[in-house]
Amino acid sequence: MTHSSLPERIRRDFPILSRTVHGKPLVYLDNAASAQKPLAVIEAQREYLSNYHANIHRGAHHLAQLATEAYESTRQKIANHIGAYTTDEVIFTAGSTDAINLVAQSWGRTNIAEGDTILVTQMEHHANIVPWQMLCEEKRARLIPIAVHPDGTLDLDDLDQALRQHEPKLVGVVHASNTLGTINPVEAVCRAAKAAGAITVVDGSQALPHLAINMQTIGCDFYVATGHKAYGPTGVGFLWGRKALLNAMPPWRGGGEMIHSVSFEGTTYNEIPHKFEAGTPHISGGIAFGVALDWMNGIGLESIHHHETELVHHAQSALETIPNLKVIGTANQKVGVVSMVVDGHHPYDLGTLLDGQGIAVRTGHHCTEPLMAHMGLSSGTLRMSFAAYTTREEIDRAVIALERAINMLN
Amino acid sequence: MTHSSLPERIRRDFPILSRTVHGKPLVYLDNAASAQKPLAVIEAQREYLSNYHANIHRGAHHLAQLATEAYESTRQKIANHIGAYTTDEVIFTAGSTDAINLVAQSWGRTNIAEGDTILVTQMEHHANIVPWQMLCEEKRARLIPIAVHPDGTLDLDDLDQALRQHEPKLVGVVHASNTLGTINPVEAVCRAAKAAGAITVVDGSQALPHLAINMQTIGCDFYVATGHKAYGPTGVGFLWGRKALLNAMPPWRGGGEMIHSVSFEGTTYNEIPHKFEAGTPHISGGIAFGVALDWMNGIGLESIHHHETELVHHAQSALETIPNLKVIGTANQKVGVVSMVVDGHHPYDLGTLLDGQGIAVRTGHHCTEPLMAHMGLSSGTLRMSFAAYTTREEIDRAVIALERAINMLN
Amino acid sequence: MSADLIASRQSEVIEEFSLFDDWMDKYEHLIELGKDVPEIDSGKKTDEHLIKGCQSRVWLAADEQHDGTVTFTADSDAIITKGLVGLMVRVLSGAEAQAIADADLQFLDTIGLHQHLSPTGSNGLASMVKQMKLYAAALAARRS
Amino acid sequence: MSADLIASRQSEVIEEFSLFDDWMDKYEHLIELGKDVPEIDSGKKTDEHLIKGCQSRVWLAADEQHDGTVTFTADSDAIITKGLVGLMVRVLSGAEAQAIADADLQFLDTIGLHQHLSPTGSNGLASMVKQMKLYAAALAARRS
Ligand SMILES: Cc1ncc(COP(=O)(O)O)c(C=O)c1O
Ligand SMILES: Cc1ncc(COP(=O)(O)O)c(C=O)c1O
Repeated sequence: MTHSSLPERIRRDFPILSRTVHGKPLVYLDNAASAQKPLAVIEAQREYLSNYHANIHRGAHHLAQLATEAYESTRQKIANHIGAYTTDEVIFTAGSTDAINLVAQSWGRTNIAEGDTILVTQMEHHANIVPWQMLCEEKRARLIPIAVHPDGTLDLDDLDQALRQHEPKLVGVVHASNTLGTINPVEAVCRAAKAAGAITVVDGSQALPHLAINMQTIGCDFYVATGHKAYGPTGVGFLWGRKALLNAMPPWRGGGEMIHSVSFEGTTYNEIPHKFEAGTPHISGGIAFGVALDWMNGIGLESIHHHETELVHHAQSALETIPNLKVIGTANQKVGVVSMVVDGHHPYDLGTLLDGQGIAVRTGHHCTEPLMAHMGLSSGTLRMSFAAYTTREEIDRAVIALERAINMLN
Repeated sequence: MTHSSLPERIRRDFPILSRTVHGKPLVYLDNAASAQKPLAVIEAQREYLSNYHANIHRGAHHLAQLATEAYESTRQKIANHIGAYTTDEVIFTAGSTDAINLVAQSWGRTNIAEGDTILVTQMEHHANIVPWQMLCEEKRARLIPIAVHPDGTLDLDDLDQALRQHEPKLVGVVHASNTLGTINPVEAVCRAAKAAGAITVVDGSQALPHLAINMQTIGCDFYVATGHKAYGPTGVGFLWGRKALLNAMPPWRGGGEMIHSVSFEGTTYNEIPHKFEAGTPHISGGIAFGVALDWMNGIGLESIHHHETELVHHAQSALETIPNLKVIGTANQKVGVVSMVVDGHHPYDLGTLLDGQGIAVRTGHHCTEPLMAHMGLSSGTLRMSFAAYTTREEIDRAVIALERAINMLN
Repeated sequence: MSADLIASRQSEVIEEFSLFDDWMDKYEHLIELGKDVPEIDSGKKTDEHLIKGCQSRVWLAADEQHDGTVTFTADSDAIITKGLVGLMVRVLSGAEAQAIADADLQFLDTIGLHQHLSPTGSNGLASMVKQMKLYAAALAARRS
Repeated sequence: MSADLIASRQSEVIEEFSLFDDWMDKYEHLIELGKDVPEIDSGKKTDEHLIKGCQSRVWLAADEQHDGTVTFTADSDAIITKGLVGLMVRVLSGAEAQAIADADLQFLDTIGLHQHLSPTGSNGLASMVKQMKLYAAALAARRS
């Protein structure tokens, strides 16, 4: 079976893909913002809510046990999927943003002091910038960006120099850029950062849907990802952290579940992972996230990555034929993201006119304003982003629609 | 139509209610932990995920607009439902716990200083204790409990005295107790607290499913609730706050959505409510939460409260006939919660044997350890809690099953 | 009366757009309108007049006239947004302050462009309309 | 060999419980077992020996014997939990440290009581088993 038949095999798993928009068949190329959900994921949520919903962990009754087992089995699946050393290193969060804030507020407020430096790359999503800015402001520490080359790859020399010059306490790096598609050499970054004595945080939001991820080979200290970009539900994600670090960190949110015992004289906290999981979690989301991982693994990350790489090449060569169009981010190693600008046309106009033709793309700064400023793209880019179910034909339709949009604007 | 026909009319809306547990028809009396979901709520999530899922707010394309409108319409529904002054006073959170932590971390860390006092009642859920304890520890402030009478009502004299003696900066009170059922006179508490110069936080987690709630009559400064106890999904809830307070508060979580503009030189934040809503939210949950509110309002909170009050009276008189059983929490004004202990029997044993008969109840401290300690109930209680769909017959079955359990243990 | 003026201008726009059933035709027209909107004076294309949507930027200048009416000029860096701000200016500019403050702007909804006016919209249009109304309300209050 | 000892005791318990299909009968038996578990010495019902589940409490005492085996005694304030800890003691007590550390405790699963052993369980049983194994592993390591 060839890889190009992948979408054929799986498109029928996605009910939304057969809908129309403005009377045209939907072409959904906004997967980096959020992927669509296979039936198995949708049904897992429905099944849970219809058949065994109950609050988890504390309940002795049967439904509570079923729900707890299903929810906790996702923790196990995540641990297996990312090669965690133990299951309790996996903390459920509301998403990547929530996970990074947990690290910044818990690890960061304990370990960052006045005068310290934090490095993050210039291509980070706001979620891996703003929590550190807020921390640095509180602690009078400094947040310093690592430069990005014009082709959208990380400037490793700048990283090396910054490590030497600033001796940072922490280095944050995105595994794959949501704006450029660039897959960063996170192993090398983590090795260099560790050698310089820094703790590392890898933002895997865009890696989880596209790449095999392994904590033991990446060598980071913290890794975060979010379910909804990986065919799972919104509102659920995870933080992975090294056990020793997690054990040493104070809790962040207080409430039920995260305590061992509470009294007004003094409260003691639960062990990891529960120490970081206050309150009733997004149970149906947690369960369905596990189903999404199963679904992805059923297809195989190999096949998905191979298929998406083909799509990126196909899209980039088709787009080359459009005059005045420039692809932004031309790294060799990319996930399924193609950003572009067209001279003289605002991405918002182009995106609106694509929408009118049923093509869903995203335009703007993609929550990476510093990157856009660094690249001199004040209006952002137009971004097409792919998933396992995206076809070459869809990309061809999008390219034709883009040509039409440009004609209308000329 | 009489109120007792309420369950008859609505039970078929709840698919789970026709299932069995250990071969016996399910009697679900754990509603204070989490309510079951009507079909409308389940279908709203399915429909969203099958038909118009997309990431919200930033997208210019059609699906993103549909999703944003649906999600934002829930904010409007919440605002209407609770009598908010304006819609932007409603902040989406991951639940009550998350909402209280937001207030503690954002308002609290800005406004609480060394030597300050915070008062909360002795009957608070851990979610309205631990975040304040963590804050007090950080700031060297004091957290002091307001006493509860043996019947489970709040000691208003103790409140008055504590207000005079400690001049607290903040008073936290649960609208309805999840362990006792007590409906607290939150209007009076807020009035007294305000007169003493304190900010008030009301935990409405158990009020939302049972009572009409109005910000303008309660007179609090912050109000929190969670969706899953009110027939909605888990992982979504809200914080309501007075606009002037919210505007003055710093953001808590950093990331996408909550910013106006980001650069390494300096970031500016968005306006409320978005300032407090970093990252991709639980979109399907937000949408379905609105449907849950519609569903409740379709039935009428009047009818629900009336029905549940009847159930509480029915249960309490039926339980009275069991020797050595004591109902814990006998306030006049209660939501559908009946806690009890049976002399000489551990609640865990009773709960386990009820489960064997298909009856789902909760046992233990119900995340109110300080209350249990205050009342000398170190093993907690057995709690039956009701919803709009609970019938008298279910309660009768539970009482018979409880008698059988006691017999088995004797 | 200015309220009637605003209403009749809205009807005019609605009629104009009723010629197009097709989504693309409608946008083609909007683009033409956008191209025809005169650029705002470069002196007014400053940060002071900038309304930052998260995607396109909008500049708005408001001038109070002696007779209590308000003249608006507006511009955008995106042509579709420019067409939309042009429509807003066409409907509101020259009306009395109070009428602007009170205006019920249904026409975008009627012609099927309401999504551009969503408060969480990214083009700056909603913020612009809010600012037009705030300006007019302040002016009306001052004069009364 | 101690591993065989543990295995055969598990089989014994499984056989004993196979008499009951009905959930309630099974629990009736568990309750009887719980009543028969001798109370732990009051000297051992101390905080030092306490394992706090979030609902029922468990006390566990472990004694190393000269021959390298471990004797356990256990108690709980809930009778069903007491029946369960009694079963664990019955299966493990008196076995060699290494065999305890390595024991694969399938029997609760087989007799349909595995939910009581879930790591997020609230009765303290899972924590107790963990502690039994840690104790035995430490002892075995010390002796080897
Ligand atoms: C009174 C009360 N407050 C707070 C909470 C916490 O709600 P959640 O777990 O949804 O955050 C609960 C429910 O567990 C509750 O009953
Ligand atoms: C690279 C990257 N990091 C972080 C995030 C934030 O994820 P979430 O919004 O689910 O928290 C995103 C997606 O928006 C992303 O693409």
